[in-house]
Amino acid sequence: ASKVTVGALRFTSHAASFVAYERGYFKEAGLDVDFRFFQAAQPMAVAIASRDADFGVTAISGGLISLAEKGAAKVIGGALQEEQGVDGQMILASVAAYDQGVTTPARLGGRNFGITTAGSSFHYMGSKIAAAEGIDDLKFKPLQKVGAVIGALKSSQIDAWSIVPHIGKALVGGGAVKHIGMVADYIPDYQVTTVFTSAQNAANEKAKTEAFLAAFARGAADFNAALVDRTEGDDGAEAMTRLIHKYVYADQPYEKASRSIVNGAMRINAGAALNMDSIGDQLSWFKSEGLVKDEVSMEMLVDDSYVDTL
Amino acid sequence: MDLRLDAVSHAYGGVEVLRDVTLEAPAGRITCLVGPSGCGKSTLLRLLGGLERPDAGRALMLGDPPAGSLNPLTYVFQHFALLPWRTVAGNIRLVLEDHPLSRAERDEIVADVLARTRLTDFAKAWPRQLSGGMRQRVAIARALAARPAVMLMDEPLSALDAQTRELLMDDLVALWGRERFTAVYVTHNLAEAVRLGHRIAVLSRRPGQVREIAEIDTPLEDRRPDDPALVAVQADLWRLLREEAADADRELTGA
Amino acid sequence: MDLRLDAVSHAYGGVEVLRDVTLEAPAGRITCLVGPSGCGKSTLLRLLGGLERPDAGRALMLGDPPAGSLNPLTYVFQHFALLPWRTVAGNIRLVLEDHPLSRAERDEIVADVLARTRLTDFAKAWPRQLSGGMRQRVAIARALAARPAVMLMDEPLSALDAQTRELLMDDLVALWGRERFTAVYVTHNLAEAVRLGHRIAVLSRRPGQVREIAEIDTPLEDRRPDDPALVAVQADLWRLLREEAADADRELTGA
Amino acid sequence: MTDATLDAAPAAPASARTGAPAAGAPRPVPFRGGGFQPSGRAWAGPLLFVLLIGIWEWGSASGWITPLTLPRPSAVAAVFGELWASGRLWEHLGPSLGRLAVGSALGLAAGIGVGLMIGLFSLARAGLAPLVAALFPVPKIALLPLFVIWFGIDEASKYALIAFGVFTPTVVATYGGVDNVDRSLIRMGQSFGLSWRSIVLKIVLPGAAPAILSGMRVSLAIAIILLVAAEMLGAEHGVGAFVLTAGSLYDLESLFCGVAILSALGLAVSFLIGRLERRLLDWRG
Amino acid sequence: MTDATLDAAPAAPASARTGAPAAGAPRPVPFRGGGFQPSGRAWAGPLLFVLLIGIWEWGSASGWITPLTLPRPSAVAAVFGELWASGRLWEHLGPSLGRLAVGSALGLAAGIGVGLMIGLFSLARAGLAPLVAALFPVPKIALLPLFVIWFGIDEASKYALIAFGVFTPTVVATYGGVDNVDRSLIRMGQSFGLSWRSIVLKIVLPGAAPAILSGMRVSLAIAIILLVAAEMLGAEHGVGAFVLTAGSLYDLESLFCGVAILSALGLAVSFLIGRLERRLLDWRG
Ligand SMILES: Nc1ncnc2c1ncn2[C@@H]1O[C@H](COP(=O)(O)OP(=O)(O)OP(=O)(O)O)[C@@H](O)[C@H]1O
Ligand SMILES: Nc1ncnc2c1ncn2[C@@H]1O[C@H](COP(=O)(O)OP(=O)(O)OP(=O)(O)O)[C@@H](O)[C@H]1O
Ligand SMILES: [Mg+2]
Ligand SMILES: [Mg+2]
Repeated sequence: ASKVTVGALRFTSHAASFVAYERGYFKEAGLDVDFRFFQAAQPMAVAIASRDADFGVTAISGGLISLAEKGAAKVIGGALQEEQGVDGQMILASVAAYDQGVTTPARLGGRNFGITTAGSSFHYMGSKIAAAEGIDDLKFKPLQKVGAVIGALKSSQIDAWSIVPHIGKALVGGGAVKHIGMVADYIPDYQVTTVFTSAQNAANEKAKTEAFLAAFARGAADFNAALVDRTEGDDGAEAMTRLIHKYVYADQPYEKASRSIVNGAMRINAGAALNMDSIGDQLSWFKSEGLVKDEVSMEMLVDDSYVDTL
Repeated sequence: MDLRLDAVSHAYGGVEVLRDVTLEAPAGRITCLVGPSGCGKSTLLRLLGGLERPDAGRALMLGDPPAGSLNPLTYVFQHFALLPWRTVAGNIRLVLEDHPLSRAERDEIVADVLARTRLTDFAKAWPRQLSGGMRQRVAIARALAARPAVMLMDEPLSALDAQTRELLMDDLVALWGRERFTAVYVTHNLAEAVRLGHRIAVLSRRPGQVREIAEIDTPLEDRRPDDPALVAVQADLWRLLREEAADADRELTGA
Repeated sequence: MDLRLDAVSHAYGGVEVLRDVTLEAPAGRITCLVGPSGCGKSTLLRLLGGLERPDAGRALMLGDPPAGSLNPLTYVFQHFALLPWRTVAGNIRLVLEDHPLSRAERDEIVADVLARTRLTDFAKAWPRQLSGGMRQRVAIARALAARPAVMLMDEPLSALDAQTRELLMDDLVALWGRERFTAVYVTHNLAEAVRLGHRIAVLSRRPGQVREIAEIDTPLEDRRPDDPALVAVQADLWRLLREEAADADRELTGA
Repeated sequence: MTDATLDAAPAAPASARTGAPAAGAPRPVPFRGGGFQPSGRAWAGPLLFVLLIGIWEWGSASGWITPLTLPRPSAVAAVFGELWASGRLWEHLGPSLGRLAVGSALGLAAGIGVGLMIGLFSLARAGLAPLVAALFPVPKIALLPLFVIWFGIDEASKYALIAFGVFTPTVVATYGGVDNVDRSLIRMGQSFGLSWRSIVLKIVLPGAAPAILSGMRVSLAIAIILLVAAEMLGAEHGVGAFVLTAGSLYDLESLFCGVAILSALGLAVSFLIGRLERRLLDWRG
Repeated sequence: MTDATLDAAPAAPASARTGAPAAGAPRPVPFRGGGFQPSGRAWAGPLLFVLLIGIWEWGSASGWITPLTLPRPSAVAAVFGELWASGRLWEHLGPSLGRLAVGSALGLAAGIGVGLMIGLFSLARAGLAPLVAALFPVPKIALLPLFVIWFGIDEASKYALIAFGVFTPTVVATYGGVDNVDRSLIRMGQSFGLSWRSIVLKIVLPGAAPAILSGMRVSLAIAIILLVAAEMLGAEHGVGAFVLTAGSLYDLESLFCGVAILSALGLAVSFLIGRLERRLLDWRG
């Protein structure tokens, strides 16, 4: 079995890897997997470039594209995707802004929109929402960390934000913020996260990469069945939640954690298929904002030889 | 104005430094204080000037200071205690600034004491530019500016080299000749004491006690270093102190 | 072994400090060097000991140092130059450690010089625990440990108080009486020079030049402070130096 | 005009005139010394501390300090108690202490070495001193992505980051210390014919030791601060990672608990340096 | 045994014996002084710098330094040139300088105030000194979420963060300076009957000024380092924000350009303090 290091965040969106590991799909594919956990997606991308990790799942960010441009990383598959009918990422407003009339994304003109860093997926989403609503004076506030954005939103220092459902629902449930829209309404079929690896792996370790993607896809299928399509019944859902709880919110009691896990269940693309249109759109947005070099092409960013494209 | 110590004793953290010292410093005369290292001479001077409170006994002023005295009890320190960030004139002005004087009055006093100590040309110099002897002259000028009733001098010459010491001793004799100031003058140096003192009080080792008080009648102006009478007094004093000085020298401190 | 300066001149960054100085320090005698502040006495001593290279002229050793001398030209410094992080014995051992001696030999030398300077009881004391006089005694013991041919002493007593100075002068006279060491002894203090010097060289103000060389024939042991002949020599020297000392004192530095 | 003797001056209106017969009654000399030596009152430190915590607790309990602004001290203590009881305290402290130790040791060794070179050699001084000055204000967090590329995400990059942070202040403290070694002691060594090596080892190094040790106080405080930055780099355990996780979850109790642990660590390090100083520098008395 | 005179010692085998007639020929005294005063060679600093950059450029051009590891110096320079030409340099420098100025001014003022109190009053010393020591190793980045809550995400939180970082080292430098003011100067002031206020203003403060100024060197370097942390909080413009964005985009050219600007800023500040020192402390000569 070849040794493989998989970078992961302790989020439900990384569940496919956890499932593949726990249910032995990696072993069956001949991979001896080691997880490396990160606090944020950005260091994980860098770690893949530095060959400290082999595979990872994260949103497409300016940093990832830069690394791809330097020949260090490649997107090889799709993971989380927005889909009508499944609770996806939410658009939130602070209580103060809501009270002042920001009850729909259309009213965001002149408001502050929280992002972690320039070139993050939040930046992309905010920008697309503004474009769709014809708003040209939405102000982006980089706050580095999700925690800081939450703090700023709760205390009404920023007006709006978009975030994955398990965090969003918890915040809305607590009454600290208001829900004003869904990302899926603005960016249909948004390929939120992708599977990526080092360019080296993509080009020269075909067998290993294919094995990983196959096992990952099996994990994703189990996850979708149990928590997104709910075809496995309550028992199946419970078993899946318990499995994921080993990795996500592990230091919270199961009852509390399970709600967040279930809330966060978004579809992971079957067969790790890649939505090339969405990725192309994201890439051209990054270029138009001047966040990445104009020379970057889809070929530099994506190796589409591994999975189906949508 | 006379100064008097009345049965003064003092200790620092259990170490007795002075024991039952009674001493008078009469006006218009220089009272020298000699004694071995660490016998409490500086402490005694601090008690006289109110920088330290005696554990027992009292430090007394007899009579009134002359009218216009800004600081009746004024020190001259061994290491000059000039502010390095003020010029010569600024250092002198320092001691006038807390008194209700006009700017012109202050400038006049400064100019006056600089002239009396022949320092006028150095008014704008920084202390670091001056030799040790000149620095001590500035400190003396500063003391004069406060119009003292008594000058309390703690080894004013011992930080100077031998030649400068000679020169400053001549200056002090001349100054006393004109101004007849009152002084308590602490020193290790018997030649200095014999040259400058009207009365010389000899202290014993720690705890300091008055062992002897010598009076010298030769007028200051007439004292010559080779005067056999003075040489004899000095030899007597050295005989008195030699053993104690040797003991003090051999003592371990801060062990 | 004699030491000789041969037409030596020296300058620091354009400032001429010594001009054409020729001087001999004969073996077995103490040569005193007096002069006003800043006239180059310390520089001269550094040239003699090889701590400085003369701009012109030469410093010469005449004859061989005695066999077994570890450091023929050995200094005693004004401020003692003891390592505060070594005990008395450690400070002395320092100068033996770079020589090929056995541990036992070293210990023996240390014990010997401590005994000769009556410091045996203080072997384990830290420098900070000692009075100035004791520290200088340690420095002298350290110099003796190096078995010098010539001792170069730069104002060894001027950092001490007057009483300790007297005591140490007696010690040095006694030491010379027993060991007849060769020394070049720099001082400001004419009383010291007259008490300890076989020859006294008087330097002029900067640039230092030899103005006069006085020889005193009275044996060291017989010199008394009140000896009229010595007092007369001292008065002569002071006459020679007084004006220059006063000028040196009034000089501004680092302006 | 420049005759600096005191004697020939014209008699000026000096007031300290002689022999006025004692007129008034004896009055004691007024006391005007003392002061300007703050000391003692060791009780005030703990007292103030307890008082502050007390007010804070009371404020939190009574509600005028909202839990969004500051956590309740007792809740912070509870978090600590739980960390302690569950053994997770050591799970976090262990790796952090290891990183601190290795990183600081590397940084101190390199810093003292380079500092000595700058202090001893003209060429090193001219070449390296400006370089160190330019590195001083470089923010280490900005370089995090590079550290990952250079040193990977394992312990090496954490050691490197801490070592880098410790390095520059140590260099500055060391060469400052060497510069301040009493030159007369060095001349003494030369005058006794000591070898260059002996002079450096027996005179320069011990003479610079106090400055190096007091520089260590600063540089180790910096090391603790950088621990948090270092543990941004893919660390799961460690006090820094604990604090960061707490921050991103906006869990103020844990955040304060972690910060308090770091602060205690700082005080402990400073105490240890004090002990080391007393040991190495006992000659100062 | 404890008679500390030299005379009565038994004649020991001293070798420095007298009067040996000069046998050998005159030999010059060997030179053994000099050294241990590194200085001069001002050319070495720039030279080393140019050399380093040169090697680096060449390494990048020839490929053994990959663009993933280090950007090419000429590319960094190009970024700078572009920033300069487009005027975006000022767009970033302006806000950063403002934050530095306001934050440091607040921190210095508070730090000098508290430092003076600790230096002058026993109660302040006992109460505040341990508190400051405990605050020193607190990592400011860990507190970012709190600063957001306390001071918002606008300028106030940036000022506060920088001020907090400057505060602790300034306190320590100030009270260290006050402690080291020559007590004999203070006694002199008292002996001339100066008021407490005069003593503090005319003796203690100027006496502590050198220490305070040299503390400023450290604390302003810390301020620059913290600029990056401060601009983590919702800053769109500013050198710190520029560096952070470059880091998150993994744009090494911009990252290095920003770091170089910060380093230059540090050198500039240090130069200015040098000027200030020469101005305020000209009495030191
Ligand atoms: N503030 C103080 N606290 C504690 N001990 C002190 C203090 N001042 C002086 N002493 C001690 O009191 C003794 C007498 O000190 P003092 O300075 O009065 O002696 P002195 O005669 O002036 O000595 P010297 O001749 O060395 O100047 C010494 O042993 C000294 O160590
Ligand atoms: N290393 C040096 N660099 C520059 N100038 C020096 C140096 N050493 C001494 N000088 C200057 O050379 C002159 C003579 O100095 P030196 O120390 O030899 O005089 P000195 O006679 O020993 O003086 P003192 O009586 O004060 O000890 C002085 O003006 C001094 O400032
Ligand atoms: Mg005294
Ligand atoms: Mg000299």
